[in-house]
Amino acid sequence: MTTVDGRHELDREAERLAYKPPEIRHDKQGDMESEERINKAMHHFVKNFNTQTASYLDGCLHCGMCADACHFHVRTDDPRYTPIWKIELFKRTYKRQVGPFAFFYRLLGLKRHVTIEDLEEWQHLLYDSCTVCGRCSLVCPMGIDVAGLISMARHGMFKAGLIPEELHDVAKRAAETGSPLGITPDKFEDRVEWMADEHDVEIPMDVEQADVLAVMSSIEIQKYPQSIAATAKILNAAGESWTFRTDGFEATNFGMLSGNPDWQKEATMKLIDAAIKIGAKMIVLPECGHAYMALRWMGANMYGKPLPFKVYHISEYMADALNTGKIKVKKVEKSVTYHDPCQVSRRGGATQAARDVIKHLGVDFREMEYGGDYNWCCGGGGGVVTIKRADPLRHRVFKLKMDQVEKTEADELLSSCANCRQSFDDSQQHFNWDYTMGSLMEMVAENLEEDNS
Amino acid sequence: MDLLDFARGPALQWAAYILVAGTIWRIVGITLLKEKPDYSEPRKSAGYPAALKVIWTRAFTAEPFAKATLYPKMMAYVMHIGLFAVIFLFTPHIVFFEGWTGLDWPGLPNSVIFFLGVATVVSAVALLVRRLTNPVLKLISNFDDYFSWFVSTLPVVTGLLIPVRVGLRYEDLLAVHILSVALLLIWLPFGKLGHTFLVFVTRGTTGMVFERRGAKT
Amino acid sequence: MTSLDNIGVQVEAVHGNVRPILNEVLHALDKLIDNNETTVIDLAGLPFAPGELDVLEETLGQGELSAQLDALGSSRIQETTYPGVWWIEHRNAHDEVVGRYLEITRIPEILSSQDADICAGRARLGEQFE
Amino acid sequence: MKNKPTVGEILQAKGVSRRGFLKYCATTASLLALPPAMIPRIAKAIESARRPSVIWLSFQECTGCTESLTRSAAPTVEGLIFDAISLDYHHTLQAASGEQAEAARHAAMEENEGGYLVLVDGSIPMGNPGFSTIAGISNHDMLMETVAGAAAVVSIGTCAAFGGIPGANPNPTGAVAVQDLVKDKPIINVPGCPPIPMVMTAVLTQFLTFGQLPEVDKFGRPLAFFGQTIHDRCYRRPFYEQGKFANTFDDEGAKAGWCLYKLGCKGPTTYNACATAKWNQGTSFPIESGHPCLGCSEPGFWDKGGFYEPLSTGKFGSGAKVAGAAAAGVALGVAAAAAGRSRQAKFTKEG
Repeated sequence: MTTVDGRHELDREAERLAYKPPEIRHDKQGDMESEERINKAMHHFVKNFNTQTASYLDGCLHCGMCADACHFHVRTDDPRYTPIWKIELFKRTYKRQVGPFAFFYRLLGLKRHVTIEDLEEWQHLLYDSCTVCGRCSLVCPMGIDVAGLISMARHGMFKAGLIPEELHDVAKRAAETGSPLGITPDKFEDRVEWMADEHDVEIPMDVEQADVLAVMSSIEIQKYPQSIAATAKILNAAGESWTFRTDGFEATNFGMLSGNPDWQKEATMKLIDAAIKIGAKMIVLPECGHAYMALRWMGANMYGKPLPFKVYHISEYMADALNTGKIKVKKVEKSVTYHDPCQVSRRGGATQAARDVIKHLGVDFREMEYGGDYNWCCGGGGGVVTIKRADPLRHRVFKLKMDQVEKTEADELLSSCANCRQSFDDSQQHFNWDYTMGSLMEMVAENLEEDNS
Repeated sequence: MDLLDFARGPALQWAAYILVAGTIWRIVGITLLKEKPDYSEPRKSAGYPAALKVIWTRAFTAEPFAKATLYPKMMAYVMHIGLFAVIFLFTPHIVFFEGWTGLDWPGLPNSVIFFLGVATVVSAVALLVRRLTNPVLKLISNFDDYFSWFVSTLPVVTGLLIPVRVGLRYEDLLAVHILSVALLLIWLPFGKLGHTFLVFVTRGTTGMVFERRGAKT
Repeated sequence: MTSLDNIGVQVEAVHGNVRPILNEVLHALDKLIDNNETTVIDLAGLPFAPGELDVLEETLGQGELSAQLDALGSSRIQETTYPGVWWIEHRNAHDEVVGRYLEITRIPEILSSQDADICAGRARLGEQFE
Repeated sequence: MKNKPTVGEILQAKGVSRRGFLKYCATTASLLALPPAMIPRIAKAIESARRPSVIWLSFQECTGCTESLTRSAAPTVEGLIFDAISLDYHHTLQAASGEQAEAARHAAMEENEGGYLVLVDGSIPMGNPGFSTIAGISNHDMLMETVAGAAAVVSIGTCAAFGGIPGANPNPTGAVAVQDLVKDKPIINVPGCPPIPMVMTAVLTQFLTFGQLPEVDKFGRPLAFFGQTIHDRCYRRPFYEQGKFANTFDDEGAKAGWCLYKLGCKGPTTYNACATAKWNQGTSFPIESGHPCLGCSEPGFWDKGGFYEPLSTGKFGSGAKVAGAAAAGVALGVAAAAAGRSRQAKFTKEG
């Protein structure tokens, strides 16, 4: 007699000895000739070369250690998933076109031209198999920020019309409608009203002057609308003068993820303009990882000068409000583990904020093994979660995360990123897994001390 | 002019000129590319102290990666420490540097140097074998990797052969050794051996960028 | 000499040759015992440090038998404290050492009267009876 | 040659006993660096060897080599060898001079046609024959005339062997070595400034006893004496291995007799027998006296940098040239960056 506990899907057919990458479509956008695509890719690779990227691209030792940090490689042993290999075309273009010895590389033909076949193959490597989580950047003995280079390499791919179709769809929709999920300002207003009613909370909308501009992620608005109420409860409890704006509510930035700097700038400028318009002193970003990277660290560079307001991730805001006593929370009798969104923690520098919040909640906090800055990524960042064909790979990679979470034996799994939450939910479903990803912000909102408000 | 005179004279001279010119060429060629200003509000003050910090800390593997990278890291340590000792703590080399810079420092006994030299070659061979067999390294390696291995291991091997003699005369072996060093110096600025100076640039850059974010470096 | 002594030279002794030579002597004695084979070690070809020869000589010591030969300058043939090990030192007419050997044998060849000399001596003695 | 007595006969005539002869053979074996087991063969060979005729030519030299040799040629055992050779011409040593002396040379050459040895010390000036003449004959003419009928030539000293000091940069007399001029005779080089007397006599003894010239290295030097470096046979070698060095001539290291490498010792690249043969009747050799080896028995030793410059000192170019290289690097770097930027600008425009 055997019993199958049903927690994980039983699959007797799966290949065990070797990982076979899924069949790859080579998606193409537009109707450019191959030659033109190559030129576009090259030109937009080249635009990114500056002192910093040049030193990175010149400094690689080919030691291969980044492979040991990358979840895609660790789970598949496919050497192509070595992070530095993913930017091989970008690197090759640098050496051939702009590097200090470019003249000789061209003269002697030492680095061959990038071909259309190369670019097609690298579509899979630069998008499907990289979440830009930046774990590889921490292992590199030369200190090369490989993840940063991936983001730049995507610029060339986008302009050449060679990115995964689903991601392109989402990014295009975001550019056209202002939201990757097609959430128009009207729809946003509807949802906010609905949440205000449902949760009996006052939610200011389109206030002319406010100190705080709160923004949301479309994923939250669509899939986790309770986040809207939670955000409102917390900001109300803190007594902030704040508002949502219909002319600047979308925090996600699929221009950045897909590799189109123009769209990236548009999305960012909407938020900046809205904040400036209402004279905000601060934008509070929602539970979204890449939004933090896009506005907190890249926003001012899109704007071209320092921002006239501060940018906080909601976890940073909550940590600050709790630390200064602006809000108070009740003790929560649970054991909790926390999944760090890569762009907020590892790459954003706000690792401590979530831990401060968790401390105030008084839970039994169980840090994952190598949690915090060395956390395994959810597998869905960097736009990967939108790419349907990458699902098998993403699920495979998620196994690392599951092991990490299960080891803590915590009651609750929390994070502070709707994108992570989305890919956790998807993988949970796929594996029939026990853990449901919860929101740190929602836990705070649910446990606010009433008398304080 | 015999081989030794050629090696010690013109060969070494030209190697030195090429080393100096090539190194500066590469550094200037990189630093004069456009700079990307960062307008984001720093979380922490960073700047050069952060650069120095990471130049130091990246010499060590972070604990989460320690197990996976243990073998190549250990071999690389042996090779680098071995190279350092063999180059800078062998008395004839110290005399060489003294003749050039006027600085003098104590050396190690030859038996220790010989042992370290052998350890260096062993680790270099181990790393080469790894490069030839590990699927990741096989994929990402190019001519530069193999040639750089060759030119950096060769001087150690030729140096070790001097006391062993192997049928050749001392001055011929010495000449071959110096010529191999000249080859190393000539190649150093152009290939990946440029990490001898680029390591300060790359680690330093990352230190400054990520420290100002307050992120993990 | 006194002014030279004032320099204060205190040479650090190196006696790297002594042990290998003694080892060679040991093996030579085995050969003498087992096969009656004679060995001659020429000390001229060895790079002795200052004073090293004295150490060797002192280590071997002076045994029971000592002979002096006068032919083209004097020669000292000295059995060491190790029987069968002979210290042989040839000097020229100016009393300068021209050769030093360790001979591991029962009796050094040069101590034996030589046939040619015996014949010459016999002839000389015979002359007295003519 | 037939009319010359054998060495055995000469010794017998001098009343040397068989024991004395054995002693002589033993020291000869030592001298030739041959194993003692060879003594009986040597004895046999020496007994029947005949006095060869030797002609000694001195060109651009300082007479140091002759000095060295005559020091050793005092009535010692090696001295006997000189009794055993017939030194028929040596313009410094012989009583005769001028035409008389030249007549003796010609007589020896005729009498021993094809069998005599020519010993040469000093280099030969090729710049102008008048730079050095003997009895009105230029060195070159005398050398070529004399070696024509010789069995072999022995170049005594670094000047004859490699050009030596006269041949050093800028070589005003156009001095060359014997081997640069004589191509059709066996040549043995016995370099050194001066050469070890024992080595000179050993070469002659070898020729005398075995009628053949010794095995030589690539510079024509007898391997028995020039087969190993001074460094290899130096009693101070252990200090080198231990890293114990004299840094100045009067520091503790110097007084303790440590390695002289850092004071410019050329021992590691110098092939000679000083460390074992020693000088002044076996008293010591330069390193033993606290002075680094100059490398005098090596070709071009005078032009190999300072005597007190350590061997491993590189000959880097001047600071100015290095600065020039740095400036070139800057220029190339600027050009490379400009080229890179212009390509970026061009590509950006093309979008």
